[in-house]
Amino acid sequence: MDHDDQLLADFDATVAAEGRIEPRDWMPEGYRKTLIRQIAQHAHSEIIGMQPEGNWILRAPSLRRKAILLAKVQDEAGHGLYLYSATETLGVDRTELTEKLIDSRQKYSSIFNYPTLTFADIGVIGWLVDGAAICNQVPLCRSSYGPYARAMVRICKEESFHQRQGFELLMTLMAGTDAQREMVQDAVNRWWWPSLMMFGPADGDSPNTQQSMAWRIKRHTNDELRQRYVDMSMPQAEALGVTFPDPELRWNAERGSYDYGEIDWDEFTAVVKGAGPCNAQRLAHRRAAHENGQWVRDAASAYAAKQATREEVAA
Amino acid sequence: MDHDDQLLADFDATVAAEGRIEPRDWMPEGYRKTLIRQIAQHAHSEIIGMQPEGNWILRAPSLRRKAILLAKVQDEAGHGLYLYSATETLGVDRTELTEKLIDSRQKYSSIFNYPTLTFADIGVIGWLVDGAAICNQVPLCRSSYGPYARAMVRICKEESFHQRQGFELLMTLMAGTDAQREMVQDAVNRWWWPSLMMFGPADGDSPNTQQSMAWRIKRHTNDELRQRYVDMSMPQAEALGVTFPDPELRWNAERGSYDYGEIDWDEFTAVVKGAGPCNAQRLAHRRAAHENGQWVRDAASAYAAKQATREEVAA
Amino acid sequence: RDDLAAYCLMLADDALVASQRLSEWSTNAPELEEEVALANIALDLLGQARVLLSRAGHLGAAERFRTTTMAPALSDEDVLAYFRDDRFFRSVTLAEMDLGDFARTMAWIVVYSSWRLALMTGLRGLSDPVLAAVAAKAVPELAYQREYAAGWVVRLGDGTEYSHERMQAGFDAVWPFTEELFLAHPVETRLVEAGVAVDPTSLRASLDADLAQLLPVATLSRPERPAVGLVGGRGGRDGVHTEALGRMLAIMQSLARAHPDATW
Amino acid sequence: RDDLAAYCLMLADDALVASQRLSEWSTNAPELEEEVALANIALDLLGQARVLLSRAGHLGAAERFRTTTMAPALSDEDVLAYFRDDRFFRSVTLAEMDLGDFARTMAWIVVYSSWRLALMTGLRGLSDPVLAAVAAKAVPELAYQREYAAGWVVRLGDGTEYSHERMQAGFDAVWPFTEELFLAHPVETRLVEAGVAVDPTSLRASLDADLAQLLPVATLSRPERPAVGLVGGRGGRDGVHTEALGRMLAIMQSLARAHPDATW
Repeated sequence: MDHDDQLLADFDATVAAEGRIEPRDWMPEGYRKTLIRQIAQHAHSEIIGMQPEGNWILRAPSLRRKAILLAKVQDEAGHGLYLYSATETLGVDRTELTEKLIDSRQKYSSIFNYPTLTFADIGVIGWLVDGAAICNQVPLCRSSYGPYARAMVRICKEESFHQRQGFELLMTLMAGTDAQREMVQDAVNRWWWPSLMMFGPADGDSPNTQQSMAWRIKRHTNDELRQRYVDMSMPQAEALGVTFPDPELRWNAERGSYDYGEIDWDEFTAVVKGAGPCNAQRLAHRRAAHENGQWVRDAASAYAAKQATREEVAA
Repeated sequence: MDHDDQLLADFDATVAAEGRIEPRDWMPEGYRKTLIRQIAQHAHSEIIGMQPEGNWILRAPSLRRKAILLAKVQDEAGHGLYLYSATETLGVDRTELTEKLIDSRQKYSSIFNYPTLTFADIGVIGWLVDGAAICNQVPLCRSSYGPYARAMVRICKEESFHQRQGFELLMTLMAGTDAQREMVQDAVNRWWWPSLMMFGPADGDSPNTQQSMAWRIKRHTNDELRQRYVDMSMPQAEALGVTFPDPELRWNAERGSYDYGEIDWDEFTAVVKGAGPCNAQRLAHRRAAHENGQWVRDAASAYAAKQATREEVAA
Repeated sequence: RDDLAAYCLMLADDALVASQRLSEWSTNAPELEEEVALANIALDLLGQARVLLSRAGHLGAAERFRTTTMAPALSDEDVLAYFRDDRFFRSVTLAEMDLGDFARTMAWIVVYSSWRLALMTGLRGLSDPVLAAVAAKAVPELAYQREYAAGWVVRLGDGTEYSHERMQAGFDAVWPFTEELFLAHPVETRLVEAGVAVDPTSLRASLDADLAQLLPVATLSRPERPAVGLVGGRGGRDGVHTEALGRMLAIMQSLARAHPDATW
Repeated sequence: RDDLAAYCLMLADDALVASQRLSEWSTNAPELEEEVALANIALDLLGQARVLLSRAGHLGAAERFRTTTMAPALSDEDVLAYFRDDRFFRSVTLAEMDLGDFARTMAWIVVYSSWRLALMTGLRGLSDPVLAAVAAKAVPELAYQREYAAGWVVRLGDGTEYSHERMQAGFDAVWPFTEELFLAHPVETRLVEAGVAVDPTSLRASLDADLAQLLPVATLSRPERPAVGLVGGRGGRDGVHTEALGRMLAIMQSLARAHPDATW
């Protein structure tokens, strides 16, 4: 057994024993790449995900809701920061990843390519979109990669808080005027199917799942998580008094789970490939912010360089 | 009598006989300069004057009012065009004048340095500001300089139309809700004094008036025009049902005219010197539009040059 | 009758929303001539919108938006323009897109006016006399708009290197919104059968032809960008818009809604 | 009581309007750290505004803006934030100015927070317990804001040549709005005599001192621009604002006003 094989064996043993891989540890190149891709995509999703919610900050209909929304969008920027930091422990920096994002070389969650059309969308994003994200992310708190797992613990805690806030907003609207109730049902109708798509392709079409599960980067298949999400959401919908736009959705006593209809995989594929309702808009917005900020970042670097020189001279 | 004296004598005779000076005619340098300054200032006023009204195009409260306002602001751009053309007959072009405007080397009417705070301001601008402009401008239709006089004929016709539209808007608002009536009185309160300032300093403080009158560039003194404006406006205010914010305003049977209170000349001077409520804003807006359009004008020139070359080659 | 009202709203909203967007250029154009021209286009479209909204109102479309707190004298056109939320606007999403810079605006006008010109040309010959009259008036207006913008597309496309890039970027940005122009809404499909409406799927050839003629002269290439997707199969004609429309209407409707009991 | 309500509105509106402006940076900041910091500042100011609006409401300020079509459960803070026109906002015009670029925003935060910090520091020691409590909480928040923005003023002022120019232009643009900060409104004058309010004329020295320290370090010069003039002697504290506030409120109030009968 040569040195490399020994390293791999140690790595595999650590992972199999539910141990944590830390930045200083040896790891297989595939593991590193997969992690970078996954964490970067997650970070990008937090950042792009600020836009659909940010669309309503200036128009939030009460000061309390404005404060909640502003704080939520701020938290998402914070999540982006932790996650980009986690990728830095794997040897890639934020600038590089930001450029990959705005050049469409890396992806973000497709859900953010749908528009927020009313304020009820803010509640539904909290309830369904954050709810689906939590289903996806809770298992990642036990990810084999230490910095990612630790970031996820913090993020999941905040996401749960956001989800409760979203649900509370919807409860308030459902107890409000007819117009508010209609707004909620309309928002649910638009977001339900896209939220199911957040779990990714059906297991049969998800070739990387097995390797990711072996590496303990992923812990459940897409369909397992999707089912868990459906089962969790149904009683909540009943409590709210809304319905999901799926005539095939019904309790299956045999499976002890809800059956649900077929997802429109053509729509899913189109959105993933850049032809969703807001893909171009989201990327153009992010690109503009990045480019408009270039002179600020340049100035900060120039100032830091000057300061370093001054300190050298002074020393 | 040498040649120059002869030219001057001919010029003076033409002017004294109410004849027209045309671009091809000899004219004294002072006359040319005074005209350029006056016409440019008038042109700039049309262009800057689009901004306070433009502020309400996107929010006009009925489609009919939106169409009227859009057309009015468009007319003002048209007036700017005629007037800049008139200056071109005197040997200066629009680009040069635009640069003088945005560098604050030439002025525009101070009235446009006040903000439009409600939609009633649109009506009051039509009624009072256009009304004062018409008092100033009608005599200019007989200006000794032909191109200016002809531009003024057309402009005055359109201004009268705008004034009637403004008055009609105010009549509608006064026949409307309490809130609309309050809006009108509030707007009148804010615009009355600035509209009186549109006639410029009191005659004792207006040193150039005599020369301009001799040259038939100007035909009445500031105070004469101001008095005419007050006398004209009072019955209109009564018809509308609004009051002017001047306790000293009352009919003087002896003079057959209205007396009015002392204008706040400090405010006038401050606004003329750049310290009005909107001076910086108006110039910054105009400068931004001009600078943002530079690449478009450059492209048009480049294209024209290419086309000229192509035609030469083809010939 | 409901279908015809809905169709009038579609055609009206396309014009109203585009007119409001173009009005944003007021006091911001690169030259005074452009101030005048852009205001002209905005006014023409506003005129088209007003007649069509009134027609929709005659057909009953305004009633569901009237409330008891509203001035009874409020006209149908204003009820429909000012008291509908974006979810009830039936315009194509092209109409509401952020115009961005001057180049993008010119690309947008070319595409919009070329498409609407073909639509109005078709409508002119159909059986509804009001729509035919609106169309007859609109055709020369739209032809002018297309010519005006095409002139700038050529100057910018074949101007400086910088303007060429921006002109191409302008078409690239507009392109994803064109696909929706050629989708037939069920209302349209039914009215096409009744001989009252123009089939939107028939309009693509005319835009393609216009661009095939214009783009090479302007040294530009035909954009290749994916179409903006629908939301669960629904788009602007169903009241499912981009986020831009809600923001636009927030401004446009603010004053009218602050005084529902007033007329102006 | 009316004077105190008016004073609470002044202090509340200064914060509410500034908070709304800062929120425009959301998703547009040059770095994620700036996203977080600017949202933080907006949230702190929003928090100050809410307490002060509620206080004004307790003192009766909201009643004149309530109507019969409004949900009775609507809170005073929301009635005051969403159902007042700009003519009833009592904020200084500095608060509503267009923030423009990042440099101007940093200049604006420095000036605003330095001024408000001096004001709140004074208020902390005065006799009204609610205002003193608001002030006690606000002081460290404003001190943080000032430090944050001052850090960027130095980096941009002493960064690249380009950033230096923009930073100077930022202060130049903000400067005309500073004069109004030191004018005493009759309400303030009366409350100063009653020992409840801080005299605004006393706050100039503190801003001058802050800038005298900061600007040289940032290699910037003190702007020399004329103050923005009042309209017939009236400014923001009298409800006579710049055009920017009306446009800002059109957006901010749009949704709340579309549903006056709703609470959220």
